[in-house]
Amino acid sequence: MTPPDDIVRAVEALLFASAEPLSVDSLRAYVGGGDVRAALERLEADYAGRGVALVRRGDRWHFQTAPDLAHLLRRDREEPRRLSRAGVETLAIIAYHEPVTRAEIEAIRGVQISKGTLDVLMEAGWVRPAGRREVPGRPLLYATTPAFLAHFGLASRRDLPGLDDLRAAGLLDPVDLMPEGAHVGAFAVEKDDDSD
Amino acid sequence: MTPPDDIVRAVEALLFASAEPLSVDSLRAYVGGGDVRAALERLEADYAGRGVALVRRGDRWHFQTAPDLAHLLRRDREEPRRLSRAGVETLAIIAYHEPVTRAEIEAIRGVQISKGTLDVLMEAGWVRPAGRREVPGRPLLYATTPAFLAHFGLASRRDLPGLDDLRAAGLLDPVDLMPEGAHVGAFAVEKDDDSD
Amino acid sequence: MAEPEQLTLDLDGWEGPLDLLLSLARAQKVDLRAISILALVEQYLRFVDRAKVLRLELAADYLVMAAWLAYLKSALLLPRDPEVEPDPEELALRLQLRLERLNAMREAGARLMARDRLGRDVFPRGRAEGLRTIRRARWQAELYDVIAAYGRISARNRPVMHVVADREVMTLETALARIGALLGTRLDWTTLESFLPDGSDRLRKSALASSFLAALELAKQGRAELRQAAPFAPLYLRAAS
Repeated sequence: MTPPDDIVRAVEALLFASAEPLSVDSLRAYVGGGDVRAALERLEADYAGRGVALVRRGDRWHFQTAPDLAHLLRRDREEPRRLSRAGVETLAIIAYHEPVTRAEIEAIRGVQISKGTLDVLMEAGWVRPAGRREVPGRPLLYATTPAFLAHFGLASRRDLPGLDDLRAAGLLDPVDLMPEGAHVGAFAVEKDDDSD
Repeated sequence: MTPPDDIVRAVEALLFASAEPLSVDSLRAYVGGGDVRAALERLEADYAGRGVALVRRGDRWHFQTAPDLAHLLRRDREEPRRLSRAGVETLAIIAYHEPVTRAEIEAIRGVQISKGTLDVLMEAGWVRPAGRREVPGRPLLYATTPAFLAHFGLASRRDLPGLDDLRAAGLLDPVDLMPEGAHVGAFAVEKDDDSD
Repeated sequence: MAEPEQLTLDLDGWEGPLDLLLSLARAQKVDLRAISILALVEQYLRFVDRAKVLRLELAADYLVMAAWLAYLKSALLLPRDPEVEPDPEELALRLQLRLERLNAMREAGARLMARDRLGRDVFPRGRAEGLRTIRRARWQAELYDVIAAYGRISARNRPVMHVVADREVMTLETALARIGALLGTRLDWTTLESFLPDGSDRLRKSALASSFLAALELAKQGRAELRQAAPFAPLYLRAAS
């Protein structure tokens, strides 16, 4: 940029350092007179197309980062997290029974689902809302996504082992039964171990 | 100014929005690669002579107002707390000799350091403990921080005023901790005054 | 109750004998490298003497320094004794170096403080939006976990079939046949219990229930008569006459 004159530099520095947007009057009070409006116009032109823009809000002026760069100001960092037991069980029920309502999942698990569990599965991209069941209350249905199949290396849901396969694999042996005190029918609210 | 390209705009926006000076590495993490150094050079040139300047402090960069506009901006701002004479001298000794032990600081000043002096410097964020000297007693070492460079407007410790002359004159040589006889080894405790 | 003289000294605020020496040296108004150590020593000793006259309490280290400087002065004035180590000229030089060093740091500190300081002379952006790092979880689970979980749920929900093994019962048919046959052999009123077969407690309970129903059925058919004196009293049977 061409070096600006004194009043432009002063207005630029004042707007930059101020904790508040500044009006033309208060800018004038700081720089002690001169054509503040012309300085603002010059700055507006100088900063056009840059990463920082001079903007007017009402009768006050301030600098802000260019709106199209707002996404840069946050950086996402991914951290691997293991799904909780509640999450895995809920996912399994949805995969075997889809589409299925939350109430049905709870009836099958015998434990209420805490709020975060379905959120986590949807955040992971493995579960999606899949319409509503046309019964009173029209409860939301849940189903798995293509990303679920991709993550678990399945060509289709039919590749999930059936009950007979599970029995043959010894996975139906009631070894590790249910969480303490959570009897089928008598709902206990599961621990919120999957919510953070 | 001529409209800058995407990475220049991105670096400009990031430095503008950040509450802290940013290193080249962290800038790169936000913009996702590209020639950040070239972008910084371009910005340094773009802002030369303006009311706001891009400056390097240690390995971090930030925007700040131009020094010659201080008189406009200082108005109705509180002076930062004044450092005591003991504090100023101790800070200078640490900056020019770092890393340095407390005993070495005391040997140069010829008095013991009162309890609060180092605390004040550390609280200001200008001084930090920097390991221990591997001699009997393993005394703690002190050094300056990036915030010290930022506050005093130094691009690096090499920019400390008069550093080369002092070194050439032998005034920054390691301090003799066993001075001639014990005569000045009997230190006085400095006064705990906060004025200078 | 500070005396005026002491007040003056305190206000000067020397930080130890080295600081006082430096102040005296600077009062010579020459480059520190060109000062006369001898003159400096005499000034210091005069200062300490004056303080004594004014009955000022000087800290011990000022007196220690005075004693050492008195020694240095005499060593510098007397003819050089090669046996004495270290050389007094060398000692004077070291003292001068210490003063230079302290002075250098004092000036460096002043220059630091006079720089354009952030927050005093130059300012960062007043309302920086700040940068944010959003941590996102990448959720992980293995297919085995999902399958095993389903197995676990199925196991706990599987319909349970209750098979009661080896249960001793007497059916109504058996009881009818048995009592019908036995009634013919009894002539008078006989208690229901006496018709029951021997066996386990469990079998007798079952036999009692089915025999009672059998007795009612026989009475209904007109083949037997029943008699009971009171509720819960023994129940008597005989063949219908």
